[in-house]
Amino acid sequence: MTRDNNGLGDLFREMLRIRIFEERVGELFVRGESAGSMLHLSIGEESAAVGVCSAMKDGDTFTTHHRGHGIFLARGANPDRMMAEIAGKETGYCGGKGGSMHIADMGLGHLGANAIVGGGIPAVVGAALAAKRQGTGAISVAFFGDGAMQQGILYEAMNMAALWDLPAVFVCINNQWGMGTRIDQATKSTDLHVRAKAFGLKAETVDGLDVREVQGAATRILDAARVGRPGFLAVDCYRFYGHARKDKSPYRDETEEAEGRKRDPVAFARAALTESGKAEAELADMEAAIAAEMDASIDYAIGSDEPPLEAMFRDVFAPGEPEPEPVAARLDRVLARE
Amino acid sequence: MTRDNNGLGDLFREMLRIRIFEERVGELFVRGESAGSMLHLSIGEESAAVGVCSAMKDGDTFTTHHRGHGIFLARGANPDRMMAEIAGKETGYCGGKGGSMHIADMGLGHLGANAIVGGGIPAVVGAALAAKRQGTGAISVAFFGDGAMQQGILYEAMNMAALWDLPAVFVCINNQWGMGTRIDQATKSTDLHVRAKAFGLKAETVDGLDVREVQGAATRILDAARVGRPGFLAVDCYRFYGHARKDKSPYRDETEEAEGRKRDPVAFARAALTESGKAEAELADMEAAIAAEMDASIDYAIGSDEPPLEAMFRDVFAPGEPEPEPVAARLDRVLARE
Amino acid sequence: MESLTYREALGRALADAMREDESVFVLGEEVGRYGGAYGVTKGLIEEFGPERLLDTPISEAGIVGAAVGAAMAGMRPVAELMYIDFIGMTMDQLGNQAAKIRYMFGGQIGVPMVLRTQGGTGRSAGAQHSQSLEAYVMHTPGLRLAIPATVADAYHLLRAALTQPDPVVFIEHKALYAMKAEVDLAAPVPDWGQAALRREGGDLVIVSYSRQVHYALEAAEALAGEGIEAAVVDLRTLNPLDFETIRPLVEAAGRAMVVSEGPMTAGVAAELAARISEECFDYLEDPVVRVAGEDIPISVSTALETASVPTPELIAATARRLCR
Amino acid sequence: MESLTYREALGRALADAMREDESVFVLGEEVGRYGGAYGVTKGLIEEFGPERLLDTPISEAGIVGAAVGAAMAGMRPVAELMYIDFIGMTMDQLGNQAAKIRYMFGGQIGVPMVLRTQGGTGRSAGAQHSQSLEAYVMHTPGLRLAIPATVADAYHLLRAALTQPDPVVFIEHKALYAMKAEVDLAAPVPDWGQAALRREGGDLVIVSYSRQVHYALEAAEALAGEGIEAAVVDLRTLNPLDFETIRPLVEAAGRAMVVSEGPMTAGVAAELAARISEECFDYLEDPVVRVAGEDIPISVSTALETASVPTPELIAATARRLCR
Ligand SMILES: Cc1ncc(C[n+]2csc(CCOP(=O)(O)OP(=O)(O)O)c2C)c(N)n1
Ligand SMILES: Cc1ncc(C[n+]2csc(CCOP(=O)(O)OP(=O)(O)O)c2C)c(N)n1
Ligand SMILES: [Mg+2]
Ligand SMILES: [Mg+2]
Repeated sequence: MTRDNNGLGDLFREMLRIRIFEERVGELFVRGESAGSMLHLSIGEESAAVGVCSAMKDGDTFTTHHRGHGIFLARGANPDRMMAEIAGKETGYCGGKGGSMHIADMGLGHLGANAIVGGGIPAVVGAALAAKRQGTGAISVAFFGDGAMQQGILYEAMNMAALWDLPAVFVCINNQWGMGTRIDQATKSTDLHVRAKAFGLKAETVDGLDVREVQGAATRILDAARVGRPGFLAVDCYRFYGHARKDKSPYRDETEEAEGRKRDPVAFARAALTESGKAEAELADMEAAIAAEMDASIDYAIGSDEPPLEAMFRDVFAPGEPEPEPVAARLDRVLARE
Repeated sequence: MTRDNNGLGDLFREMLRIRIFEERVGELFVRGESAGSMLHLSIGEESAAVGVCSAMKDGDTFTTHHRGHGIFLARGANPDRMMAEIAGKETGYCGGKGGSMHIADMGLGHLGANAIVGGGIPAVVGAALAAKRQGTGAISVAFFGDGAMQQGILYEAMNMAALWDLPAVFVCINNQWGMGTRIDQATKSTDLHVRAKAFGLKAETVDGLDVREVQGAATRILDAARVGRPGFLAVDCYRFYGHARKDKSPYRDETEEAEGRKRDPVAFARAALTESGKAEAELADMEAAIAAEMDASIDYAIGSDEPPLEAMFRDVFAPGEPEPEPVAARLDRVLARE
Repeated sequence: MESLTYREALGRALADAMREDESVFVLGEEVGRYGGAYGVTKGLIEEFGPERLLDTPISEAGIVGAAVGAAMAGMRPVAELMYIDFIGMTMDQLGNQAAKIRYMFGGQIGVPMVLRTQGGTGRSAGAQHSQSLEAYVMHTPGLRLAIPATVADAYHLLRAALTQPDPVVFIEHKALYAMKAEVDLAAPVPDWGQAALRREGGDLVIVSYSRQVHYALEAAEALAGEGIEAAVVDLRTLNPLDFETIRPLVEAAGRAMVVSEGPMTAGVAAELAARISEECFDYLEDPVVRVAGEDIPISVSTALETASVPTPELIAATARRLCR
Repeated sequence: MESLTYREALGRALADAMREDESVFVLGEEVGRYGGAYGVTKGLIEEFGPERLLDTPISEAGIVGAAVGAAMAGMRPVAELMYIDFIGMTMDQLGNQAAKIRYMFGGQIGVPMVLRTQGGTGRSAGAQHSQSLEAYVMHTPGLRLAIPATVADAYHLLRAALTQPDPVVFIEHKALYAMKAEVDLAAPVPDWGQAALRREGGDLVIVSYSRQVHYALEAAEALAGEGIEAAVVDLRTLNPLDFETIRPLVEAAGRAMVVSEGPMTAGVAAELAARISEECFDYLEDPVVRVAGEDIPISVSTALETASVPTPELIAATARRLCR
């Protein structure tokens, strides 16, 4: 994957990869091959992932939330290993132990997705502190949803980042909903960046419809963070489908949903490309190529093995360290008396 | 004690009672009669306690922090029972179980002091919710220090109060220090009320030098809360002495401390009274009467008994409910085998 | 007799309690419009309205703290923690506030709140959504702890919890919500704090709670075919703990096994094993055996998840070796 | 040989580690300018500066979370939690993040952080500043747990903790800070994870840790005068737990007592008693006895506080009855 992000074409391709990957995740579930049903698709939020990630650099680190597939893809993840992890397979990024909500890859700076709303936020304070001390020039970015704006830990983390002038950025992907709760049912202060400003961060809200706008805002915020001015960016978008794979969003108004889905960053970018003269055939080719890549990831996942049972006691502690004793081993000893 | 708070004379008397009570708490410690040394004196903060409490009404509830003696006194506490509690005696407000940091009295609406910085804050959300549902017209007020501005729970609580239009008020007594940390060493955003505003609260900062100013601001904020607009008030003041009884604040600059102590709300009110014609003799009489009252509280505390050992297993659960089994009782049974 | 699921029984208990007591209300994430992440409160908002089915922001510590304040101010809040895995954010409000207020304040006031939550494995939900953390609660003085295994108890224990003067943590099991049973909600039930003997048997006493009761019963069935008769005790509440039901059974059988889904080390199984070992020492022919969750995080991989906690097969196999 | 207090030994360990390893730094409330609420880090900021003695806001969850991130990014943070009583605010970051990251991420990375804190009674500090909450930590898979009883261990265990690849919770006891001893910091020390036999004795084995080791030794002295010889084991770390030191002693003596300041129910004492009871069953002449903290909050009243946890007298009296 080229990481040339200047042109809209590249941004579009990245968004499309996410869109199609997520569709395939849905398919994996339907085929009964996912590990569980806690699959949170980021369809509708592609511009947040791609726009922000396009302003990140090699060496930067980040944490994500439960709806983080797209962000990780935008940072260069391998779809095969992602899909395998989502299926709970040995070949996945975490050997099948983590799954959709706990994907991570140190090589790409992904310090981990998190199933705790807000749980991954303060780690970027520490990572940014480390980057600053080590003089790496890297920043650390926390991605989370609008629901996490109501978790206290966010304010502790933003306050520390501001206090210590850290290269840290907090990105809220405001898809308007947290499960069945609309943002205005969760807070009176829906102008989210105002809160971050009150803590001393450089803060903006950007409309996620046009990925170039997101890229622009992200570049402003991330560049400032790189020189020690921590930031916050809210990206307005819409959660196209249910909260998790099984949810049909019965609590949402149909017109609202229809309107929301019109705010499609992928379609918007596609239209802009077409308008600027990009040939339909070229776009169709791109789509076909991505579809093939993502189809292959499903095959890869399905064709991979479950982790072996011996893996169960590994990784609780570092290799070579005393491991927890399996219950069976204890029982063997206790029951060995004649 | 009259609860006529219109005149400065009354406000002054309340402040003086706190000042002298706190001095006596220090004396209790020096005489080796306090339960432990975790005694946090509110000298210098009297206008916050008295100014805000003068805007409260019967039936209102409140929680305080570890430095809450003054607030409780201003709400009508009995100094004898307070001092006895601080000494860990049976006649104290909590029978000697709570102590200085866990004093409470349901009769006066005191839902409890707290030794956890920020720990008592969210209870006012629940109490305000109850008041609203029950239609009592009461408000609930959380008092805390500037250090608690960095605890995430505050933001969760303020957000809920705003969301549900609760009769809740958050009062930050900003004495500039949290132990050895000056407010600007704890946060970049020292303009504290701005944060509350960002969460949708009616918010102000007031200088605590003149208790009448505090009373005015508190009245605005509390009155708004009473009709469903939750609020926040920061009262700027100065912690005259060490963090706890043993701390001599070696980390503070001497000039800063000298300047800080000049911002004395008790002296300021006294001067204003004198200026407005109050006779020195009258003030001296008042002081003497209060000193006698507070001296008596020490005698009361010292003359009271330690709680009996039988009290130990009481109050873990409600009377009549199954109690925790004492270790000794268990041992008796286990060791009874011949 | 009615045919109800565990989920429905819980919802019914909440509804009945709310009908009888104006002060009862539910608060938590998605409890209202959504009807609860596991559907327990589905439909309740229609009857009771959004004030008594109060949807909250995602602020776990704040929710528990608000419940504490509401309880002190005369309400009977039922706070919902969507997953017990989130208890880590609430432990200060739960363990330092709710649990200690009556004591610290010298008995002036209690905190009659219920914290409903659910735990356990079974949905490939991964390390942060599959835990059994009841031991944290059991270890905290001042908290009651109810943990229903049956549909009838889903109803009755929750009703009873809503009459307690002190904070009750009420832990459901995510794998039991769809379990259906014929129940007579009006039939006499064991008192609050009393265990239920789910199966008699003189060779071995299996002490358990929550989903593992069913696994133990399944194991006991299998064992019965082999001539081993195991009694199965369902504790129902871990605080209070009904040791008086356990004692005579163990004294008679001379053998006991404790079964818990929570991690073994310093968990509920440890407490139960220690207690039986010390109190029934002279009657024990064999050591009290602990069958419990592994001391590891739970994987999302279904294979590893299943192997991380006790199964009916492990219980039966262990019993066989013990009684051989 | 040097004469050091427990407090000084801890500070020395931090300083020596910081000198040897650039990645080590301390963060927490009042650790820098103030020198630590209990004075452990006093003077360190002069040598290492405010970046390596990082004073933080009062944000316990954030502090632990920041330490997690710093550890993942190649630092060796020593986060200080001023009182273990505040662990309730950090349990998500500690138990769901620090403890599970290596596992959830399939072994890609560890979280080599140390969380230093202190617990226990002894200062009339009341219910929220006097607890012994080590059981929460011991029950959480993925966390190591060190809990020094002696001045030498204050130094050596902290040094060892700072070489661990995984998160270590390091619990000091507030009543031990002023304890002074002659120590040879260069002398050979037991390995990490190995218990220390502090006293030999063939009649009874007392297994303990932290301050209660001293109480047990005091009791053992008194008992020796009466002809009862009690061995005293200081566990030093609760994870890993060194059962191999305990086993032969209990097999030889036939009697064991476990002593812990934490609340009895579902606590560390339960784990130890259950473990000894199951593993040494055939050698036990008497039940394993638990002497532990009461299942109640701690009062500020000195009389009630003292009576809420084991004393040397209670240990001795229990031993007498056990060995009679
Ligand atoms: C601490 C915590 N509380 C609650 C949940 C359950 N939960 C998972 S996602 C979610 C909604 C999150 O909304 P938002 O942050 O807006 O993210 P989105 O799902 O919209 O991407 C909730 C309540 C959780 N996983 N963790
Ligand atoms: C959760 C928690 N963290 C830390 C402490 C230790 N501590 C007690 S008071 C205090 C400073 C509080 O400062 P502030 O809130 O400004 O109140 P002040 O003491 O100035 O009145 C600290 C750090 C505590 N008691 N609780
Ligand atoms: Mg959302
Ligand atoms: Mg302060």
